[in-house]
Amino acid sequence: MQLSRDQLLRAYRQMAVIRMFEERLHEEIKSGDIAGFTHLYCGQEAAAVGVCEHLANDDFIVSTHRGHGHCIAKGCDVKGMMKEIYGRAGGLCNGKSGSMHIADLSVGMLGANGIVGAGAPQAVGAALSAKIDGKGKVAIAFSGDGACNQGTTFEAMNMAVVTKAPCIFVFENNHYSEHTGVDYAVGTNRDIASRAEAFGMRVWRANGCDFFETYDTMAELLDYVRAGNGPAAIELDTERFYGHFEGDPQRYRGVGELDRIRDERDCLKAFRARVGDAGLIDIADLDAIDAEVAVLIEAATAEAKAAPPPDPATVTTDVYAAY
Amino acid sequence: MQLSRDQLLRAYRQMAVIRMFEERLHEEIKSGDIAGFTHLYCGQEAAAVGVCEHLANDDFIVSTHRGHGHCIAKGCDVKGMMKEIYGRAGGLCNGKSGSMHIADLSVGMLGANGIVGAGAPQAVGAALSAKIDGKGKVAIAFSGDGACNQGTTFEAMNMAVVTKAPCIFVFENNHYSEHTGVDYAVGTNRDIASRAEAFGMRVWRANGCDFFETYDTMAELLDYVRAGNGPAAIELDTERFYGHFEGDPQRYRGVGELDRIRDERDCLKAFRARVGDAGLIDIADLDAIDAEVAVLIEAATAEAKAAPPPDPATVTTDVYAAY
Amino acid sequence: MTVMTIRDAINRTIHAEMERNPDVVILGEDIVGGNGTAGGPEAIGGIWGATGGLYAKFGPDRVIDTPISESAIVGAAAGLALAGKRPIAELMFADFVGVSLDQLWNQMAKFRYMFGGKTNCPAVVRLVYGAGMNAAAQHSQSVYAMLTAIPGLKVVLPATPADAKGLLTEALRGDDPVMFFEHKALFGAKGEVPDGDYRIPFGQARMAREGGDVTIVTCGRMVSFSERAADKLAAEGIGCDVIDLRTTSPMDDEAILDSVEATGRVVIVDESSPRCSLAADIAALVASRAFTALKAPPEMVTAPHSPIPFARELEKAWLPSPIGIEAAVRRTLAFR
Amino acid sequence: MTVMTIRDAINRTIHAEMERNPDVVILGEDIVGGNGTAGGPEAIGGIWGATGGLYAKFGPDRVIDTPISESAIVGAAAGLALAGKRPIAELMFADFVGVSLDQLWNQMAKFRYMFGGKTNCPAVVRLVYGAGMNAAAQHSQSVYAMLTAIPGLKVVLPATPADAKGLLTEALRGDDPVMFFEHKALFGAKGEVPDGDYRIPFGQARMAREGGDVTIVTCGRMVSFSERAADKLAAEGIGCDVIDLRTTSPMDDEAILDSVEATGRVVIVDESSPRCSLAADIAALVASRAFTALKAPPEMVTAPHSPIPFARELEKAWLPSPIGIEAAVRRTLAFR
Ligand SMILES: Cc1ncc(C[n+]2csc(CCOP(=O)(O)OP(=O)(O)O)c2C)c(N)n1
Ligand SMILES: Cc1ncc(C[n+]2csc(CCOP(=O)(O)OP(=O)(O)O)c2C)c(N)n1
Ligand SMILES: [Mg+2]
Ligand SMILES: [Mg+2]
Repeated sequence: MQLSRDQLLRAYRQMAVIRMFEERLHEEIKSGDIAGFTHLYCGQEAAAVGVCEHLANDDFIVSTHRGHGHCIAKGCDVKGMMKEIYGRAGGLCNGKSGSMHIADLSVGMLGANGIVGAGAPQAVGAALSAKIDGKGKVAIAFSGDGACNQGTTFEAMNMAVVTKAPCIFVFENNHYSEHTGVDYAVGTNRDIASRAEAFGMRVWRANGCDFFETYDTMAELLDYVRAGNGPAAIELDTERFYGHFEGDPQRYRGVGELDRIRDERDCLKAFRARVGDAGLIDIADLDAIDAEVAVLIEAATAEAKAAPPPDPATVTTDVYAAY
Repeated sequence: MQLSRDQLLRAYRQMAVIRMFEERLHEEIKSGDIAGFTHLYCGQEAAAVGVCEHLANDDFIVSTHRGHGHCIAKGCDVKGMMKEIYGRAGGLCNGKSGSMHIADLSVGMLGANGIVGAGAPQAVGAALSAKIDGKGKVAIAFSGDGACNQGTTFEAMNMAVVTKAPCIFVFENNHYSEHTGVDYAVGTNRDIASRAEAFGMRVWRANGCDFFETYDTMAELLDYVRAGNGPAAIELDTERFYGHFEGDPQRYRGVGELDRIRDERDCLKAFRARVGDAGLIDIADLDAIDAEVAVLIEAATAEAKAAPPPDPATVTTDVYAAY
Repeated sequence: MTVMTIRDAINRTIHAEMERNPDVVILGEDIVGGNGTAGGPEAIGGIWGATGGLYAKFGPDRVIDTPISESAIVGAAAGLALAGKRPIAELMFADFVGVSLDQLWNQMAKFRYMFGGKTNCPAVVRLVYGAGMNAAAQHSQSVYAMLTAIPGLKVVLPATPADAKGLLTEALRGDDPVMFFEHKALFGAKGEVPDGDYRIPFGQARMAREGGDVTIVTCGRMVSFSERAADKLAAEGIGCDVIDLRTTSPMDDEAILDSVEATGRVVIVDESSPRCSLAADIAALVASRAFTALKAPPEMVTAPHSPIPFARELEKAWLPSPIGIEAAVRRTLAFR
Repeated sequence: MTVMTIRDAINRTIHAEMERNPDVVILGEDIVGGNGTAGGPEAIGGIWGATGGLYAKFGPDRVIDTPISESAIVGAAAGLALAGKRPIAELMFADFVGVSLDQLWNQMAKFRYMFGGKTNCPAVVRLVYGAGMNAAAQHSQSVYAMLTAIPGLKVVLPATPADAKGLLTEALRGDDPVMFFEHKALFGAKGEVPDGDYRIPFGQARMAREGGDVTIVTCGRMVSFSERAADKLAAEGIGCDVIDLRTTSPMDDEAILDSVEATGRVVIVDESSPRCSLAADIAALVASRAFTALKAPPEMVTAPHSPIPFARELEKAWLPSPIGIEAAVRRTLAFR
């Protein structure tokens, strides 16, 4: 599928924003300024962006504990996110969510989630809403290879098939759930897609470190789902560049594994090489994007650090719309 | 697989006990003497007996809301069960369980269950215990076609595969969960076995209204599991002769459906025809069993009716072993 | 006014709200019935009959039969609500909160708060609860204390057909997740129901009896048990205020405190085991906020700390009874 | 006596009990870590380190890493217990009760009762709970009230390393299902632990401070908060009894009532929202059974009726504080 120059630049920029946002967090967390659990998405950018570049504002996504990338890809404000992760006033969720619960319904981002597997049934619900509206909209449930073992994920897949909901299960297989390998935890010899297929939906597979493959496969999948054929699933083979959460010593990695994946499976490097080799885009234009994004991330970080904490009195606001 | 004459007579008797126990309940319930929800197993006898005739006391089974058949097949005392269902003192569970929660750990029957799908993870646990003990024992999880959509059932299947537990998932597909057809509720075009297979275990299928086919298939399956190959699943195609629970008007049935299944898919009729045709057993011997069982059921019913209610003071006993 | 059962009040309210607002949708197990069978969709409205006729009128997009997957049912309701609909999810038995708690507790209840107040989750979950039908340990429980404890949820327990209509309408027009408890032994209870549009604001208790000597605070099926005790005592000249809470979150603290300020004596009746219960919650409220008014210790009439047994005689012994309530009233009056 | 952290006390107790009794097995997510990876099984004992070394010593049959499937984890523990083993199941966060409640509430807790007293279910579920680490709304909750309410379960909350050992040993030798709560902010707390075999019977509170003017009842991490308040007040001559409940089911009612009979004033400190909470449960107990002794209304120091927020300043505002406890003590003393 041929993307326009603008589309290519936009996709690259989205991935670059995620990458730099996360790399910066990785640095900043060392200072101790950022509280709580932070799960970095770094390495999986092509997945979030390869999926979300196909979506409009009124398509829905539901995310996971490793949600920054999905948020950014779906259009959440990066500065608001940074403030939120810093737990500051003016954060996207007013300091109440932190890294793990960011949402912005105005861009169709229905929420990251601290409970593994909780999002999938919610995506089915959002998809049922889209089905009622009848405008060809879809809902995406991002899940990990670990989340695919949670009962809710299975129930959601079956329910989507039964109700013919335009729901898409995107399994980002980064080979680990916390410290445990996918070869151990997913009974079916590692192939998550075939397990989804057994629920009666069509499935696709793609290299989730390759933006173009992900994007093209999603195009095909989305045509199928938007046409009213019910749900579908895709398994994306991807990598996380950091630990499960910040602080993880990653002893479970093989020797040289991190170097290898940074080297061979970096979606940004691959993107640059591909568009450069094909003469689609001048590398200098990508460098310009990098520079622009670096400025954005620097500003987001500086603004977050400078922002005041939330007013402690707000601890009891926002519980109910009315009580 | 050739069964001995004694084995054949025993299997027939087990099925006849279940059948007459249930037919009698169906009559007695009309009187209003039996409280609560009662789900009759009638029609599925060959499934419970075809499975349990292979089991020893220290093999485990875990059952469902439709549990009478499994209980009897695994060796629970029929008189104790009848008293229990009548809610009388001396009931197998002292009047506390009723129809839906009968258990007898002394015969490896770990419990019927009112929560659809709850038993499967428990069977995995019992199987893990058997695995530790290393004596080739197994645990069976009976589930319905409706229960196979519950998150716990999926989780249990995956966990059994991951932990190589000698757990056997027996799916009794009687085509309905309550009023809903399996073609609607099980997304994957009705085949439950293939869904189990996708979790990475070996599966079998059999006509659950045919004792011999069920028994023989289970023999093969059990050889496989007892040999240490991990879990397995079997889908049994079967029929329930009564409503979901007593009182169900069964409007969802097709015209003549109940007559047809009574006619064509009655496991007891089929058994009689088969052993008769093959000249294995004199039909008069089966009639004698019927007569003997009728006496047993009559006695069980009479004793249950005559038994006193439980002492109301026992409402607060048995909550803890010690408190 | 029209006389009808609670079942019918619920059924008609759902019909009316679905007609009024195309965003209202309903999902659950067998709420249609007959899907995927030779008999075809029955639209009898499941085992409780409360959703009868909906499918015939509103069709499969808005009246959704689901597989046996309670987490997915409640989760889908949460997602529908986030996406702008007003879902009603049915849990055939409230005991199935056990297999769907996360979606109620950690999801629906917390969205608005976690997302910084920028979203609403207007989902109504109907839960069929309560003992009295010998449905034993896993099909008889009153789960309202567990859900009342959860910030972000509202908890509603109608005791009359009129309240069923007024409170369900309110639930479906509000913007917060509402746990709507329907007592299985009350579906057939009859009463007058106002015609036309009828809403009852949450957090307004109903004075079911006025007496003035003792305050009885209760909800759900225990309202009628308390009324029976109160009527018996009234014949002897002992007057009881019977407060039907209607909603336990928000709860009408003022109604309770006002009455106790006047009577100085309170009996709390709760169809539940005692620990960390609604009864304890109300006793704590009264003890801390009407301390000086209290002339006797708060009396709690609850079930014992045990699961719910099957046999008729045992379940009866488990349940609070009008006689037990009466005795508690006499105890509190006797206290000097 | 040996000085160690709660983490180590738990770890060593599990080691000791697994050595002592081959029926003790343990399962949970990442309790080994590294399974199915190039690095191989790590035996570092998961993200809390509490199960470190077990895998290396007892192997894969008895130290079982599971997929992310909490219902199956707790359900398998239930099945192991029915089959004669003594399982320990770990819930990495107590909040995951949301996805496993049925197996705790409707299964484990009820087996013995439903089956007429003819079976035991000796399973221990370890739940890592509590706020203070900015883990936000779904990873910080104190779930003990919900489980204390459930007949059939025992609920244990050690506040010191010695109690962690004594109570966990007791849990693993008993015949009932035990919910063993470990506060994530207490894993590193140090204290003296008795050597050798050491059991603490359930239902025996610990008097953490003796004072005599006011009774403070609390548990878990709030014990140290209460001690801080008590120490500060003691310097001013105000003496507080600080009662560390240790177990909330069974609960040492007598210890609470004895102290309140003497002081007439009670402050209950509970790391939880207030509705249907343990605080309410204890206030109700005191109001109904020490009514005449009470000189002031029971004071409840709890978190507000809201989910737990992320930001440091917000979480701090959510949590009960030593200052809040001190203020409550002064309030109850000022009451006339
Ligand atoms: C219900 C639940 N169980 C366990 C956890 C703890 N936990 C958080 S992330 C995680 C691993 C998830 O693995 P995967 O789905 O592969 O996502 P990834 O971390 O690789 O993005 C676990 C076990 C949780 N948050 N929720
Ligand atoms: C968790 C849960 N959800 C729903 C129910 C209500 N219910 C009881 S039996 C049943 C249908 C079960 O169907 P299936 O598994 O096919 O078993 P069958 O009744 O056919 O034996 C339902 C929905 C329940 N008891 N538990
Ligand atoms: Mg992963
Ligand atoms: Mg069925």
